[in-house]
Amino acid sequence: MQSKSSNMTNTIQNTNRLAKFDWKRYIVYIAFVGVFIYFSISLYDQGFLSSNNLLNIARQTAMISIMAVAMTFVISAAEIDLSVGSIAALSSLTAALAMKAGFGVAGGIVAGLGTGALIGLINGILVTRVAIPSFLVTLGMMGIAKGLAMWITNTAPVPILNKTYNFVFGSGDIGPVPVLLIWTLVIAVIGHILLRKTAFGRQTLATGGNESAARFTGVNTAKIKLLVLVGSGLLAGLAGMLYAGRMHAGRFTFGEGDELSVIAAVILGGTSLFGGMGTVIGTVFGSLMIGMINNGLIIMGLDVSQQMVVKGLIIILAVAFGRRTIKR
Amino acid sequence: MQSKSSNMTNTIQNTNRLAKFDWKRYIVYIAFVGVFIYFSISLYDQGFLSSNNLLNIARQTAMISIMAVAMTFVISAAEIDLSVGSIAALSSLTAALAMKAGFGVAGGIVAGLGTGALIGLINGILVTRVAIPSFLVTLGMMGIAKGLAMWITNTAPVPILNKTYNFVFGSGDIGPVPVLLIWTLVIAVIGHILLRKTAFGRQTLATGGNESAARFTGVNTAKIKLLVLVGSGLLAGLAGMLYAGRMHAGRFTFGEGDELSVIAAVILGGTSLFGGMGTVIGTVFGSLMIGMINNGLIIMGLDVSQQMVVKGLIIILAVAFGRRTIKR
Amino acid sequence: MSQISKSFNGIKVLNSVDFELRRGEVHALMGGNGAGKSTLMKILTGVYQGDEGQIFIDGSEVSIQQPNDAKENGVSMIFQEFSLVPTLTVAQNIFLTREPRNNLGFIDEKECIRQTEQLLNELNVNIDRNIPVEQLGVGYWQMTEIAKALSQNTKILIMDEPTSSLTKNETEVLFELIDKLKAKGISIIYISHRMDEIFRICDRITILRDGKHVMTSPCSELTMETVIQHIVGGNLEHAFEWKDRNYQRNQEPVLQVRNLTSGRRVNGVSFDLYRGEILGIAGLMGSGRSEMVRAIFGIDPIDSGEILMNSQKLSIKKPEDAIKAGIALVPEDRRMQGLILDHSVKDNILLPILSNIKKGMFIDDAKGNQIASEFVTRLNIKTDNIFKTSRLLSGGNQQKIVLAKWLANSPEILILDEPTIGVDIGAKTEIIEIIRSLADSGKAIIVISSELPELLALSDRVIVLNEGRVTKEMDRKEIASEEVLQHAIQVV
Amino acid sequence: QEVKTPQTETQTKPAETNGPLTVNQALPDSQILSKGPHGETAVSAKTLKLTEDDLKKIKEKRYKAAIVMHYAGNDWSTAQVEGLKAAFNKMGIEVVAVTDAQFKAEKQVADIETVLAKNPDIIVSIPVDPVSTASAYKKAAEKGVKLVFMDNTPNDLKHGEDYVSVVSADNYGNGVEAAKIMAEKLGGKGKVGVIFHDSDFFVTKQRTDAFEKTIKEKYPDIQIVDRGGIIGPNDGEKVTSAMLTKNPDLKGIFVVWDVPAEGALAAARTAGRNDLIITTIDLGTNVALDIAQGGPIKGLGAQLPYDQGVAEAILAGYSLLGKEAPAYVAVPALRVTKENVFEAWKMVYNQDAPKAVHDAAK
Ligand SMILES: Nc1ncnc2c1ncn2[C@@H]1O[C@H](COP(=O)(O)OP(=O)(O)OP(=O)(O)O)[C@@H](O)[C@H]1O
Ligand SMILES: Nc1ncnc2c1ncn2[C@@H]1O[C@H](COP(=O)(O)OP(=O)(O)OP(=O)(O)O)[C@@H](O)[C@H]1O
Ligand SMILES: [Mg+2]
Ligand SMILES: [Mg+2]
Repeated sequence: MQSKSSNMTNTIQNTNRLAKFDWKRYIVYIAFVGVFIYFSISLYDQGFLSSNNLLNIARQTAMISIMAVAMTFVISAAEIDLSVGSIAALSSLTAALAMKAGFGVAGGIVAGLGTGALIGLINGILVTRVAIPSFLVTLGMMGIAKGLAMWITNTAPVPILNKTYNFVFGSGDIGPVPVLLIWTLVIAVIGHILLRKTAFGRQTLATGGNESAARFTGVNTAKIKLLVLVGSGLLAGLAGMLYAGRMHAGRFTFGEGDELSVIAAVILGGTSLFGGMGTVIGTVFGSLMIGMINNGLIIMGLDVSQQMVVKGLIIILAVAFGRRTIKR
Repeated sequence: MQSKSSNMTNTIQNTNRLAKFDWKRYIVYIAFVGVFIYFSISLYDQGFLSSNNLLNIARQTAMISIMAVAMTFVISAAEIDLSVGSIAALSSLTAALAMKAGFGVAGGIVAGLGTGALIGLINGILVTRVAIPSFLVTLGMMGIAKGLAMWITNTAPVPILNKTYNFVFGSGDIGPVPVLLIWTLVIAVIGHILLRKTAFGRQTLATGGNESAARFTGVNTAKIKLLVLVGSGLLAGLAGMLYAGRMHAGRFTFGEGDELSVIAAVILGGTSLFGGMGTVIGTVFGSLMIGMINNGLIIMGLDVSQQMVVKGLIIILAVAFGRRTIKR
Repeated sequence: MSQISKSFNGIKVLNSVDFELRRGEVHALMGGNGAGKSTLMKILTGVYQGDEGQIFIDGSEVSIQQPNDAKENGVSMIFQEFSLVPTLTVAQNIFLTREPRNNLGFIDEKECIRQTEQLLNELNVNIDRNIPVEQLGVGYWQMTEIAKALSQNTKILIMDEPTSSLTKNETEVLFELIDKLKAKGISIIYISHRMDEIFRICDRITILRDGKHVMTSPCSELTMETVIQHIVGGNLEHAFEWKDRNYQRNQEPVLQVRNLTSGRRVNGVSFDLYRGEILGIAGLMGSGRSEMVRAIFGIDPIDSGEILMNSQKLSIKKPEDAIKAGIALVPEDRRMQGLILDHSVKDNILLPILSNIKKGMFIDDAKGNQIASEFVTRLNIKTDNIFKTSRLLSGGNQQKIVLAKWLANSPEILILDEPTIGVDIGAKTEIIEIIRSLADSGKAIIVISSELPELLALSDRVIVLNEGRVTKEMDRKEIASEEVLQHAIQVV
Repeated sequence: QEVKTPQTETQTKPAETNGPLTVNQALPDSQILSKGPHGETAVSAKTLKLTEDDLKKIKEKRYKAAIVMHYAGNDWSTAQVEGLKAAFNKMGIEVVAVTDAQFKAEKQVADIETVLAKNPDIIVSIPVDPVSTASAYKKAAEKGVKLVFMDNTPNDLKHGEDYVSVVSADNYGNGVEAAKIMAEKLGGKGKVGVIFHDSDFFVTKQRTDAFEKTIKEKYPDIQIVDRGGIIGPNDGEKVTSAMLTKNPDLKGIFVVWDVPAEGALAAARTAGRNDLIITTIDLGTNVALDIAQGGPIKGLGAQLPYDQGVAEAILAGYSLLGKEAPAYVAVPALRVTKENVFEAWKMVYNQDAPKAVHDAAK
């Protein structure tokens, strides 16, 4: 809730305006590099830098990154989606159930993505047609999707035995490269191009920047909002399928609490919580940074409680450090 | 993330503007009454209407309500505080430890409230002086406070044997009235008056409505933001103390996930997530409504999964119903 | 447009209005603040839908339900409240929804910037194209808005007070462009409160009053007096006449500014201000006028130089300090800096004086209502009641709220940055009167205005700013005519 | 701090290994009722042993171990980890990481991957979910890491090939104890409610099954009239309150573990139902306190996490030495009531009960 204010401050304090603005955008990269260097040095002999470990970080953050790419659009359009974690859980199950029922990999894909897109569509319709704040719609949907996920199998996990599925959606490596990394890259590149290079991206930013101005200019803001919410549902569905492929099972707890990590990745990346400004690349780095911190602190051998404290401190200090640099 | 957009929409779709605005403010009351009537009828013979059960609802929602009153100010000022749940946990422990160390009830109060206020102050300083978005500051602080709460006693709970403390801060009844209800009412009344009747409240709304304009008008927006965050920390500390008094112990899991319930209560009550508009009474009803739904659904004997689905549906439908009424 | 009516919440703001526009003409639409001009035009552009009435374009009836319908019919508009997205750059705003594409179908950013450059060159302005527009001043917003409208292929171009934040130079450029468009057969509806402009460029005039059509006739058949008469519905004293006022300039000044430097646009400004004086500040767009007063008011940090009030050095770090010292600033940008648009008229007016209307710890609501109502009446703010959301008021009436805010506070030194943007001629006269009487009561006043007649009518003394420096200081008596001042502004 | 003199006590003292390493031989010899995850019959943990010789051999190799927990925020986990650390310390094995998946299967998989970067020789772990974490454990097994499990094994992993052994508390037995205490205190009749864990979690299911089955089969005059599901430790109060509202004549409530039982206690207090009989499983500080002062919590079946941890460490030692390890080892159930609460505490946590509990008993 603050880009707004810092925009305002910018409007007010005009000195070094440009410099300030640019730094702000790069904070996440500076912080990322800083944290990386720190861990590389301090955990050098503990395997942090081993390619396997680095790939692990990529694997572990893939689902958050993918959902965060879609969330970048949602937040850029000044909406929010709290239901992503629950959608992932439900999709992991519908995909697993479809395959269990004999519909094969294709069936699994249709079921998983379909679940996500459908819920996203319902979110979108409620936000645009019934005009309920997206915070409330998706909060409600978070409970509904989670409840459904618990209901359909009575909280039991559903194993996935299909090797192809498990390979493509989570567990496989192509050469040394995990498929999860490939998924992340593909989604990030598409997201980046969509946001920066297409009319849709531009109009998403316009909708979030000033909805009425965007409407006056002929942007169909309702359509934009609907689309970003469908997109968010769809990618949450994909994330759920990746959880399923990685874990060889669907389960109702997958993605629990992910909404906060996803939003954190987006904000850390430099997207404004008030809409109108967004960056997909920043988002991905935000997500990677969170994943890297999680990984590094475990390797350090800290207790969970210590990990939580240190992780909190790093997030705050990383951003504070970035800000400080500005002022010079 | 939507009052903004709906304001905008208002500017465009002009019909029944004022009527719309007024209705919107009352949605939570309509929904509250509707849900209440529904449960009263359907759960008549299951004790829903028994005074004891109604008082239970008040008891169970007290901590959320109290934190939500403070959060109303935070959100009205266009900031956010994600650390409230963790602060409550930590305060429950510091209060319990202070009493265990022999500082008596007064020591417990100072420790509990002091913990909350101190963390709130740190949040405030980071937001106003270092200019980090409050979302990130309080997200980091959420981890730090939770980690500390786990750390200080190595996740063990700390029993509170002081009868006076337990009576005043949670378990007592004065005549038929639970102290928790009294706490809620006192805080709500103070909050309401502060927001509606004092310069501080007006300036909080102004800060959230347009920070730049507020500054041009001589509002010390940094001070306002600092104060609302300190207030939020302080009341989260109080909530933690109430958890402790109610459970006769401090524990690091208290308040887990409360931040979302608190924000939901505020938004449901009609406060804009984008700042500038807030209502304390609405917030309290939002909180009561959530508590009532939880209670009613458990009495109904639904499974947890079913409860989640139905609760999600009620939140969405309640608001949608309110919106529909408008259009007529 | 025929028999257009429109009500908001049961209050009629347009009452069976007829309006006719001929091909290739410049048609002025005039009327007091809140007369319904903007609303009528918004119906034409699909922002609002009329309750009654029909719209014909080229003889056939059209249905305009939303902005896109208007676009398809070749209607575009420069909105009074601006339709720019603050987080996008100038170029991105200008081409929103119509971005040039490359072969792959992606947005061609380079082409976008190139075309923007061309447009801006045509308009003869130099704006930084790569920063979000929220970081630009109002004048630049207005130029961007104009560029955006011009870049569209239109048959009908509506300009809702396009020059309100522009100085003479930019206005001249715009007029040249209007002439070119006219020659191309494009029809223009021109809304303005500046009389001289209307007579310079318009072919016909339509006047609205209280949502009703009053008259339409060719410009040549009208005089300024008759137009004013129709607008205000009565006679008006000659407003823009300068009155020689008496005040003591041999006393010590209330405010002394010495070598003030702040940011890139204020480079060592010095001047004095005396009790009872109205000091005018003139300059081109971008000359640093606004920045100078922002630094004095504590919004921008002061890099060097000092400010003395009653010979005491002031340390102003934030607006609060300035306000405590008795300085008030009416900012130039009412949307971003002046108003909390989603708050009521009353809440906006009372915001700076909350501490004055306390009863014990609490705000005295009755007193607040009374003060707010008083100013609504005094400044003739057209609103249903004092609880109406400011966003819903007409542009001129919003500006009056900004003024009311600071008049209510009665400071020692009042700084007004473009105080009458968008205010109608009647209200402008009243405001000028109020400013004069404030000065007469011993307050010191600084006025920035791009509207030279107004500046000349008010000021006892004028200083000219150029690139952040004072290049000329003139006593009002030395300024024989507008041209003299205009010349002083332009000569470096 | 006296709640838990943390790891320090046992850890900082360097391994002064006089004598063999076994679990506490004072544990009850009660019959173990639980069956292993694959229906195996239990071997008592008391039979496990590493001789001084064994220990010396292990120490020479300077092995590394990682502990991968499902959740670290309760007394059970803390005590278990302490038992593990203490035993590993005696074996000269360095504990390189302790992770907490916070009940999230996907986090556990990430944790396993991450600790593998440190090349541990042993991983002691409790799977959040046997289905979805299986592949990650499989990966660890393939790397040659010795796996010892607590409570449950991941699907498709085979004893002897993929993992060493699984050690659990006698959860079924504890459920039976809770039922027996309930029945005794009720005098064999009355209406009771059950608060169960509404989640597909092996351990908590076993307990609830045991409680319900024992009541139904052994005590025909006790009726289970209401069941309420919870999904987290903070839900106990709300569900109990609602249950008491609906069933004013309820005499007893079984709560599936101790933390929600504290919520049930608060609810009983609020409703003025100090006569309510609550039984549960696991000996936490606050329930111990209530038992000691004769409150509504009348008794519980306790697990013995500290010794469970020691047993797991010993089994890891077996596999390092190439010794045959039994497929399923269990630590007996421990019945705790007011009468034996202090001794029980000592047995569960390997230290004295906190002062507060002692005070409460006075
Ligand atoms: N959306 C709205 N809801 C309610 N009232 C409105 C709305 N829009 C305009 N009004 C009212 O309609 C009246 C006419 O407004 P309009 O903006 O058309 O005036 P205008 O002639 O453009 O005035 P100005 O010269 O000040 O810009 C005003 O009284 C205004 O308060
Ligand atoms: N060429 C420019 N490109 C971009 N921004 C500019 C440019 N010139 C000025 N600005 C910005 O616009 C804002 C207002 O400055 P502006 O030049 O309008 O002040 P001014 O001298 O008072 O003129 P005016 O009275 O027209 O506002 C400032 O924030 C300034 O930094
Ligand atoms: Mg207008
Ligand atoms: Mg200016």
